[in-house]
Amino acid sequence: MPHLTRRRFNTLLVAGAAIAAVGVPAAHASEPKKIVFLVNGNLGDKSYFDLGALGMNQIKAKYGDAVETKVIEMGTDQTKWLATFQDASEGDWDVIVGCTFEISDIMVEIAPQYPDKTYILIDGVVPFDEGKFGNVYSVTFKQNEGSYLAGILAAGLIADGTIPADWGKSIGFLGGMDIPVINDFLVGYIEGARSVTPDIKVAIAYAGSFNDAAKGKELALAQYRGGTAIGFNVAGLTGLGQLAAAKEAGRLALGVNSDQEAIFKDSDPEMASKVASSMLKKVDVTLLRAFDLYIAGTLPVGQTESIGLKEDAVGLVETGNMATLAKDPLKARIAAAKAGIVDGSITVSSGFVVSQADLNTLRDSVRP
Amino acid sequence: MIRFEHVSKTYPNGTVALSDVGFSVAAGTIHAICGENGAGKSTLMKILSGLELPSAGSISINGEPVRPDSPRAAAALGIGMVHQHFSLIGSLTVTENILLGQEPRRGPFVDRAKARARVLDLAARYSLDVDPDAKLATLSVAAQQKVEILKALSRDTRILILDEPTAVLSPPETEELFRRLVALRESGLTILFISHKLKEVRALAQQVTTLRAGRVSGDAPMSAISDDEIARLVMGEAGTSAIVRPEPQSAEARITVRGLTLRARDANDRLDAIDLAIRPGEILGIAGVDGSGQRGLVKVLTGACQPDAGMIAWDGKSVAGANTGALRRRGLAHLPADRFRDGGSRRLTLTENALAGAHRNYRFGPLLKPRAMIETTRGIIDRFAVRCPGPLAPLGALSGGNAQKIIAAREFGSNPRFLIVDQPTRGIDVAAANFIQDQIVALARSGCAVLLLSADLDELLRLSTRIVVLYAGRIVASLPNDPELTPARLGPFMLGLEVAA
Amino acid sequence: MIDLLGLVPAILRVSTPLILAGLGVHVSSRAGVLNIGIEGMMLAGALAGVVISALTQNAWLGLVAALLAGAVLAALLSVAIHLLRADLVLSGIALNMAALAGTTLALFALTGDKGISSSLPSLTLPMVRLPLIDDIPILGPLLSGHNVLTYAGLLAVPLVAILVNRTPLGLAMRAVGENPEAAAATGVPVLRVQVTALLISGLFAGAAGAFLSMGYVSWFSQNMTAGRGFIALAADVMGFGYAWGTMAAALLLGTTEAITLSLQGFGVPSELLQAIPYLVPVLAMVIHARRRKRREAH
Amino acid sequence: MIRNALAETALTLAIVFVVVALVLVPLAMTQADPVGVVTTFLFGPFKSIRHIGNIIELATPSMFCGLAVALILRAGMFNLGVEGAFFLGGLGTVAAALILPLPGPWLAPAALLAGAVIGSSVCVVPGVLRARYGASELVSSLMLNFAALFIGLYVLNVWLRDPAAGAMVSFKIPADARLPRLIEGTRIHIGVLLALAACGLGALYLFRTAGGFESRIAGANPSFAAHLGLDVARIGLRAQILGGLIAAFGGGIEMLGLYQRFSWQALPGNGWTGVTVAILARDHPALVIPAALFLGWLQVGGDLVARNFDIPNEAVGLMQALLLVTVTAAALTRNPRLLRAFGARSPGAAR
Repeated sequence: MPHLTRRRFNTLLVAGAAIAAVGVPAAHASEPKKIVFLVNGNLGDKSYFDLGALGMNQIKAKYGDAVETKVIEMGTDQTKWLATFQDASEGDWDVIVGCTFEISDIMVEIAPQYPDKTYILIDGVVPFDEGKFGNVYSVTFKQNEGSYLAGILAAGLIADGTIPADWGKSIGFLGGMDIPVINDFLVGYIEGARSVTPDIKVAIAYAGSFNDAAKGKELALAQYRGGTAIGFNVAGLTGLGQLAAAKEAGRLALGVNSDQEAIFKDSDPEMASKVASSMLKKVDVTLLRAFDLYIAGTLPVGQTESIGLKEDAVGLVETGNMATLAKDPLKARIAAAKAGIVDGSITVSSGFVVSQADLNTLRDSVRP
Repeated sequence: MIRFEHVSKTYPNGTVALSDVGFSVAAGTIHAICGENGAGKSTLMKILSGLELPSAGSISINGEPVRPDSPRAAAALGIGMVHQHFSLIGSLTVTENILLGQEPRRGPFVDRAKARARVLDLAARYSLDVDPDAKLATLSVAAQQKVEILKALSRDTRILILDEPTAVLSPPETEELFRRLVALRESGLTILFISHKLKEVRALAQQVTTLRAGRVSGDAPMSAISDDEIARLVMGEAGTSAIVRPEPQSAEARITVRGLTLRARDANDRLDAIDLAIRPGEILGIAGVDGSGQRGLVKVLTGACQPDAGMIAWDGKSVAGANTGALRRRGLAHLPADRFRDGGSRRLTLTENALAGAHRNYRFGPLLKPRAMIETTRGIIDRFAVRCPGPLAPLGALSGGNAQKIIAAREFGSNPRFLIVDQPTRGIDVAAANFIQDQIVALARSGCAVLLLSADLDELLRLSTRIVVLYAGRIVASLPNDPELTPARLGPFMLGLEVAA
Repeated sequence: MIDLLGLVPAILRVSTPLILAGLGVHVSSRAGVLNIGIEGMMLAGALAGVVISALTQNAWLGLVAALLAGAVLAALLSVAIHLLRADLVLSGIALNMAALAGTTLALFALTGDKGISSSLPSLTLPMVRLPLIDDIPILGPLLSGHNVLTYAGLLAVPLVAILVNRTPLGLAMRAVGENPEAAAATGVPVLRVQVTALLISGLFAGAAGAFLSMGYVSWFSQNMTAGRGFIALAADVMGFGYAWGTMAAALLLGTTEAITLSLQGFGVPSELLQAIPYLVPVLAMVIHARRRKRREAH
Repeated sequence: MIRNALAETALTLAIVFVVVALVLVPLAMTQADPVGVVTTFLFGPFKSIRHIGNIIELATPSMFCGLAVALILRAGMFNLGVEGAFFLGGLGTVAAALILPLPGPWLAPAALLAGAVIGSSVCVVPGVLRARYGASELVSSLMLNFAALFIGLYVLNVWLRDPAAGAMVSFKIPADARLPRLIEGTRIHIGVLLALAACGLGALYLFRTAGGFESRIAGANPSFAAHLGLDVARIGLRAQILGGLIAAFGGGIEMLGLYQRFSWQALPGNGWTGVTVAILARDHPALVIPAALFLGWLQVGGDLVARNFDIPNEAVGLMQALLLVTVTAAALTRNPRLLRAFGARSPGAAR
């Protein structure tokens, strides 16, 4: 598969450049450090499980024989997760990585039992104030900040006339499920869009599934039919259906987590051309960074880091279609918003803390 | 023409069905094969018709050794079989059933017009009239049998096997069938005829072969053998029981039926203003060609469905709206016509089949008492002389006659006040049939009211106190069973040619 | 609110895989084999279509491969139930497990990715513009311009009805499905009829899968059938043994789904909307069963 | 009889070994330690108390669901609602544990009872529709599973969701309501004893009580049951209610035994496993226990191989599917010649 090989090769090149820039840490110890990533699901989600695995590859690429890496898929049966964490903790792994909120409770149970292990928890937290979790490093993403930029882009493309008026005036949001982490994207997205057009309308749909691309396409088509000019998908493999819908309806889409334009650039250039941009959630970068800190002995264990635009952990793809599609004033506006968020002059609400009632009010207020 | 030589059949589970069977069948004759249930008749015919392969031995036709390994191969040899349990498909039409697997085609499709014409042609050739477009499930049993015979004849058949063909027929239908068979023989067909009924064998066959426990026990031209000899060869020693007509023990009817009407979807089940009275100690016989309303009558009397009009009373009190459970609690017992469909379950054990319904009498607290249940069943097995591996064997392991005994034991053992027996001895051997008939009479003598439905007129005439003839859902005759009453007297009523007041 | 002009194509799109798979279930059911493995067969078809169309750069070869993949899995099911005489339901469940694992493995082996085939330049099956009809206002856009498999699915309904009712094979299938012992005694080759029906079922499943990966979207993704095979099983049961009934049931299911999808964003909680497509068929069945019961009572 | 049963078991085990040899060995040859792969799969699950514990944890819900399916199938019904009942039972139990103001020792039993009643509705509704209108319970239960899922998620989202948690999960289950653990170093909880007891009682019910007997009559031959005057519709409904209660109870046990919060976002799949278990057990409640343990072993062994070697868990999944087919393959397990080779007397002799 020539396309893929090329892409992977590029990834390797990037990783290689990173190594050259940072410099391989001097032969650290004779024993390789062992890191394992326990996936509470299956790979192939094109979202942070895959990005996490990519991060593991980058770690391997960077440290070579100085590390031993492994990715274990635990599947979707939740009762097996704790057992797997326990197994890994009993083994000779030095660093154990888990992600999503669901793993938090498991970390709570496991980490205190194995104080000599280091745990990295992505997108979840443990109650550090209890003082039992000196070996856990937790990191959460401010995806609302990245989504804020996505909202500006979507609303901006309509407002400045880049998008023809006859496409419609509303923007779309396609979520996998009506759950907090998805709504964190939604809240930031709406706020960003409102900062451009205060009375912007947002068509919101939840698919109830993360692997049903056909359903995702159908939902997106319904939105496009209803006058949505550009939609934002946060629904894993279901969400990719939105890209197919954008191609069919001749509208625009926004990707999530990874660069969705790049996913289809080789296999379906026409569809890729409909991806205005993607909001990135750089799990790979974060994981690599955490491991760097771990090797350097400066990983801030025992606390939560919440990282966002400031740490470059989330962001918007600004190359590709975005570079040509967005006009300069819009780009400037996005850059300004980014700066504002980084310096704290703009704060974006979080979907984690809003109550269901407030969320409903918010959703009702933007309904087309 | 057909020669069986040293044919044996042992099933994988070790059961020996046939051993060293050898005899010949002459071309152009009707050859009867007699034997008790489980004697091996059906297995032998299954081997001939390609449904099973022999374990040893050989068959030759016209001197050519043959070994049909499928019904198709048998058909190619000119062998057709009419099964006792028809191999017909209810939702297909008569034409589709007859020509299944050998349909005339037009391109990729069935040529319906040609198929229909072929069936009509076939029917005309053998004088067996059928409606080619009727859906099979809507036909009476006799009509279905015609279809089954036509199907067997449809493939250039030279050898026709009939397995108990008269079990489901009324006397006029039987007579008609016999006329057809004789005509078929005259047209050159060889017919193998399996039957329990000596009278029929006598009337039809030129040669008889008797089987006993998987072996040939006799083989003789009909002219050279007496009925008694055949009976002895078939079952060792057993005579036919004498005529019994139990007397009613009270003038008061136990069961009264007035103006009973049922408008069922199936025309064969419909009832039209039926009046009946059955007294304690009396056996009321119901005669009629199949599909004259017998099934509907049984359904209504057993509470399986409610009548559209009319009333049923027990001891003078109406039981309107009572379902089967309620009637059974009042003392209803019912030996159904289809022993495996309604009478029991092949998968359950003999004990479970024998005590189902009465099982609540074997309780200790919330639990059943399995040991007591098994003991009771052992008693039944002994008393009814049931041949079986043991009380925990599944009912499906038993031959038809033995299974019928278990089911009869259950129904008769409930000390019933009203007993409905529907074809109690159909398809079972003479010894078992006599035993069951004796039990029915004994129950009547003990004061039970009995309703007997049977296609076997001999049985009706031997057991019944009175006989009621049904035709098209109506009572056309109600006759005391005196010596003048004969099948010939009943025939016209059954065919609806005559109506008595 | 809901524009009907947009809804009709949506209904057809949502219903197409259900009609195709439903017909597949229908054919095998008529021959007495409940094809629980339809979901797995669809998945295999979806993957095979993508892979072969990418390799050959010919969408039609991809479709053929999808049909064959469905049939190959059907053959495997037949080996399990006929040759090994394993339990029918369990074999179906096992086939679905195996297909999910197998397609993921195959995808990984081919692309290095477990989730999606986006690195394969696979093709899609064409939309068909019906000449003449296309030019009619309103009706044109409704009836014309659908995926070739949508038309194939609709066209297959009478063909299947004819197959089942008018051909020797169909007659044999019905006989075997209703009473295998009687059919065998008549000389109908029961095994061959069931295997043939199952293979046809597999072909339909493969087509349904191909519609998902080469019609709906242009890629294969893990477990992309998302339970449509089970819905197709339901459609067949709701069709009461008729090809037309199966189609009607599939359209009912598809219509409910399409309408609830369009209703999203009107303030009804999404979970409740998602429940509706599963409640409507139950309701429809109850109404039908009640009417039938009442009719039979008379 | 016992001799034949032993031969059957031995033959089944032999089939398992042969399939493992045929599939796993070639896979293992790609690894540095092929012997390790095979022994890990076969014996790894028994090497530590924790992994034995894992088998039992997995088998516990399978026993409840398998028992529920077995009781329903025995009554001649085909209800797939066990999956939804298990899900809703778990949700209902958690909801009750969160809402009921009961003192410690009463909380778990009360919550389980409430969960069982709520969850059983997924089986009961199709049962009622079947009994009253003759609507196919296969289809309605299949559909209602998904309806129950989404309605359950709605309830979770609106009433039970912990806003402090960053995902759609319920509030934490009160410590009082959680089931006590039995063996140190494992998560085996009291639920397994309840599951074993339920299977035992299920066998007792089916084979030693009047109700169970009537249920088997109706399942074996409905016309026969009608002939006896039994109310087939009511018997079927009774089985659906019983099966629904057991499955939903199992869902509650699973929640209170292994989870801290309700966090299922999709149907957990235990009901489907229950169908598999029931078929493996030939619908016999007592055999549900070994069948569930067998599946648990298959899972844990497969997980261990996937985790410790470079073999994708999908490959293991393929082998598990093959095992499921072959251990129910009558052509193998009922083959008289093979059975005799494993010491069975000819079945004919048993007569």
